[in-house]
Amino acid sequence: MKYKATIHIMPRDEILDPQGKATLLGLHNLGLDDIGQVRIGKRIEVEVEAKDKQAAEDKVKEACTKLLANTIIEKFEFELN
Amino acid sequence: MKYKATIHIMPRDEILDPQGKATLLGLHNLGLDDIGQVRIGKRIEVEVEAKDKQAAEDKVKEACTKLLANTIIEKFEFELN
Amino acid sequence: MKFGVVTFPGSNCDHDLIYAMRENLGQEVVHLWHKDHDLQGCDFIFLPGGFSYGDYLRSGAIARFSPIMDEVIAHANKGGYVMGICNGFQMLTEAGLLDGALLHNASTRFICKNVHIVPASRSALITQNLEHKAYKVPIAHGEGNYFCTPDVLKKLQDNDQVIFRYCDENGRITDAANPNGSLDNIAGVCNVGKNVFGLMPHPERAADEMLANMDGRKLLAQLV
Amino acid sequence: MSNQVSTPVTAEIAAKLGISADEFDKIKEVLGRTPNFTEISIYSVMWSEHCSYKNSILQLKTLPKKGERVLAEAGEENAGLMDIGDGLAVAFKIESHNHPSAIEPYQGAATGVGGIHRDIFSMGARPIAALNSLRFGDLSLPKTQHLLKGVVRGIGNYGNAFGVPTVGGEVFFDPCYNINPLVNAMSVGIVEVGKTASAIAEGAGNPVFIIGSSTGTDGIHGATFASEDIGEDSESKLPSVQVGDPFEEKLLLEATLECIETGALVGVQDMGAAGITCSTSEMAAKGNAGMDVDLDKIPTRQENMEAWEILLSESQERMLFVVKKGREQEIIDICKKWDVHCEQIATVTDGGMLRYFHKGELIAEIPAESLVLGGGAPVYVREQKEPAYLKEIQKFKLSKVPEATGEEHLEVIDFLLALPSIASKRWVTEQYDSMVGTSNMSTNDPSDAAVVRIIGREQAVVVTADCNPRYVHADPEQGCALAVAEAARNIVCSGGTPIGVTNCLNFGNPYKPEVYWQFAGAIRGMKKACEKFGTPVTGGNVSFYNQSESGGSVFPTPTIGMVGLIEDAFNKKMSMNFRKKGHVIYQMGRMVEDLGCSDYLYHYRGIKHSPAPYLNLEDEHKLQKALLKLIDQELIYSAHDVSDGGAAITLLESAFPNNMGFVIETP
Repeated sequence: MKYKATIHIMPRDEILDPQGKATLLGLHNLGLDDIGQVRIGKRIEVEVEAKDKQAAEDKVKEACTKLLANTIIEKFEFELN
Repeated sequence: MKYKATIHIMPRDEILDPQGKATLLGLHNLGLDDIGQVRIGKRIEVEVEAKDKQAAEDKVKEACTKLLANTIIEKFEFELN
Repeated sequence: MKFGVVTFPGSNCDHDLIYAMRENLGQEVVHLWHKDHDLQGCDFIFLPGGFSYGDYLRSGAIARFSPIMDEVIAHANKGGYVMGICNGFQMLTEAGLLDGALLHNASTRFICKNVHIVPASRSALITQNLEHKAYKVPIAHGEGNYFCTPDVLKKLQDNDQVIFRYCDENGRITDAANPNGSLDNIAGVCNVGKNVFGLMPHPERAADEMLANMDGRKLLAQLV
Repeated sequence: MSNQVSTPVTAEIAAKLGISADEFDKIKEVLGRTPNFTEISIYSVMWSEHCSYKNSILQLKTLPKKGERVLAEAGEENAGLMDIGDGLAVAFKIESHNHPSAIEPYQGAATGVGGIHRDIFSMGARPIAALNSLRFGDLSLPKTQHLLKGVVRGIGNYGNAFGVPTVGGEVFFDPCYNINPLVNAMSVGIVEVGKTASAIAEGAGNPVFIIGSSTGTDGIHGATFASEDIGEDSESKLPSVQVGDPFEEKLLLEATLECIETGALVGVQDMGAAGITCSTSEMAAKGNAGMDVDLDKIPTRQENMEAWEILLSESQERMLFVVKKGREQEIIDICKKWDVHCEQIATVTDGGMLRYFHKGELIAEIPAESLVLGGGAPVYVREQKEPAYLKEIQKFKLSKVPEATGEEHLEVIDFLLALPSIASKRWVTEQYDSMVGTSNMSTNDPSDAAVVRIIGREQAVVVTADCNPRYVHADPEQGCALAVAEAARNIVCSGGTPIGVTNCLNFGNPYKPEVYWQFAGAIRGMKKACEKFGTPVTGGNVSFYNQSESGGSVFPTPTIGMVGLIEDAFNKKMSMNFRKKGHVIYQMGRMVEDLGCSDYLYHYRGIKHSPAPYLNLEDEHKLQKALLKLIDQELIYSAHDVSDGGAAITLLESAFPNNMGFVIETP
């Protein structure tokens, strides 16, 4: 069975997000002052071959913890369909 | 009114995605061979100050088209709540 | 020709370029600040290498909206000369002054080393009088993988807009000589009007006798 | 005192924060009362090994630090400072970020680079070169590969974005570093004599500003964290890893140098370990002044942070400026130009008392002098004991080593060339921008040490970082002298004259007598070698508690950062590569039958215990002076120092750059 997983990886809340900070500065340079609190992370789309949904979930979880997310400074969640 | 927007930016389908390709290689090196078609993009969370939902949507759209996404090589969509 | 080099927050090759143009090539060079709206009467504007705004979001994406860029775009649209080196090239693609985009290197790693490039365009100021051979010029970037859609590539080739391609030391254009996966080994392009140039390698880093490589000076000398 | 912080602190709480019973008593004596939680937290970071050097300062004081070029002696300022003539001075220092890198390699290494550069530009010097000395475990292990990739990418991304070329250093692999890599970062900067800034607070009424990033909870107890063993549970110390922003640091550099140029600053210090606490107390103590600090004025990244979190936070890219009263606006305007945040958070007072206020309450009141190295911080003498492995070393007999037969020679050379510590490091170094600043003269003309020209001058500084930890493990005194000798030799082979040393002393747990025996021995070796080569030690860093998997410690690793000088760089720079067919190859220096601690014995023959290699400091100094004469009279084309892997590897390294070969006949 082929599943499509969408993985969302964001910096942990208390961790500094330099990219978000610089982008906020960029938005304000553009005059878009009503936008604040910019946080930037990754969105990863993958296809997973697995016998059932549970097996697919386990595989995506393993991929995230082993490579896709740096669990020390990032948190991740994913949807499977 | 304060809204929270979640923006999803992905490389356009026909665009080369070097990071996706290298990450796929990384997963296979870890023995995770059932995962394929890796595409990597950005997830951006922002707060928007606007008088109503429509105004908030316009502001987020403007931020995306002007700065957050390079519409030549990327496509974007967002949710507002 | 009066040259201007723009400093953006995060630029770190601005002084190198000013030194090369002023000390090595004896030109009049003015230091421009990204927050100003005044090009101080310069004929030729350089957008230098570096990590403007930390290269966050996309290289050059945020710098593209610095106040001075309105003047730089107007200058270019009037036919004035503009050249972006490395980060500057990325800014010009973000600003739509040059076609295509610079994606992450195929290796996904930053690369700093000497490479060889061979001139292509016969009608661009920077290449038209250059001898057709390999020039050793260093690169230093993480997002130098030039990309454009097939129709744009055809347009660039038909209009003689590709200025340099990566090659081996004998000038042969090979896959092995392509350091970052760039389409058609493209290292630099110019616009249709042949007045806006973008180049990933750093000629200013090979322009001084002290550094035992002068190939970069030959390239910059074409602009004088 | 507000109630929230006045809950009495017990000896148990103090102990949990790393404060011993005696130290706790001494604090009560100094304050004349029991400290509250905020105050004990301040003492815990300021009296940690990392900040107080309590177990190493007595040894460090024996090192030579005088010299006619020395403008800032070890311990006086943020970095060493030496005069290089014609009104210019060179500032340089090396520091370690081992423990954070073991947990999060990318950010740990990146923030190490950021911190060492801040030490340089807080002196008013513009960094012109960076080096890093890295030590990892067995490269075949996935964990080592993970650490190597993260550390190199972190150093590259930070250094490249900050815009200072990474020009040299070393990468060394040995199983003793499997769980505790060593990441030592060095920075070298240039400043006009008289235009330097000092890390001092003085002049009651002068305003004190915090410049740069806002403060968050990252890196809390980074200082005490570095004073603990790394074990499997280290992962749980999550919030102790700081995140770096090279873009903010580049703005901070430009703003800081511009502010120093105005002359409106009394003192400058960067915020490293123990953040606001360390900078406020050290600057105040140096000026025999006090400070009233209002924590509410400090820009924070998170809401309602505790007072002690604000005080101990090690958020990166922050500086403390003491500004001359009345000239604040000049500083505020410069910071605005560079989009750098700038807030007044304190005022200098007389009397040497630090007073911290939070939500309008006085929450900590401590004499500055009592906190700092050279003031009230404790100083200890530790027990020393010869380690048992020395007997193994004494058993070594050269005659018992099997002779390599004729056919085996090529096999041995191929084997040595493939060793990760010897093989090409291009995979690492090409991720660093080594050319920004157009001053690295070794890019197209490789030399043993990096030759970095000073723009607008004929001079060049010559920089290197060296240490072979196996030699130091076999014989700390001889091994450390060898490290200094090799650094000097690398500089001389590049045409430079050695002028000064900074050191990064990576050792195990100082409370283990065997470790302290190694530490004291290394200091003795460094002392005699630095005296012989006339290179005073201008400062550096001590990193204890570097553990190995077995619970023991990593090899003793006193990394030597050395700076040299070439007056006429264009003509007198020397490179290491063969140039033309027909040139004759000479070996300088006495040939001694000695395989001690060689890669051949250790890796090929698997002999793990052998004595440190031969060294005669007098001969070594004569050889280096003779070589400099040959270079000065332009009698030779290239010079390359024989080190890891021996003469065979040295010859190959000289041949590779220009695709040359060579013919030698052994006697």
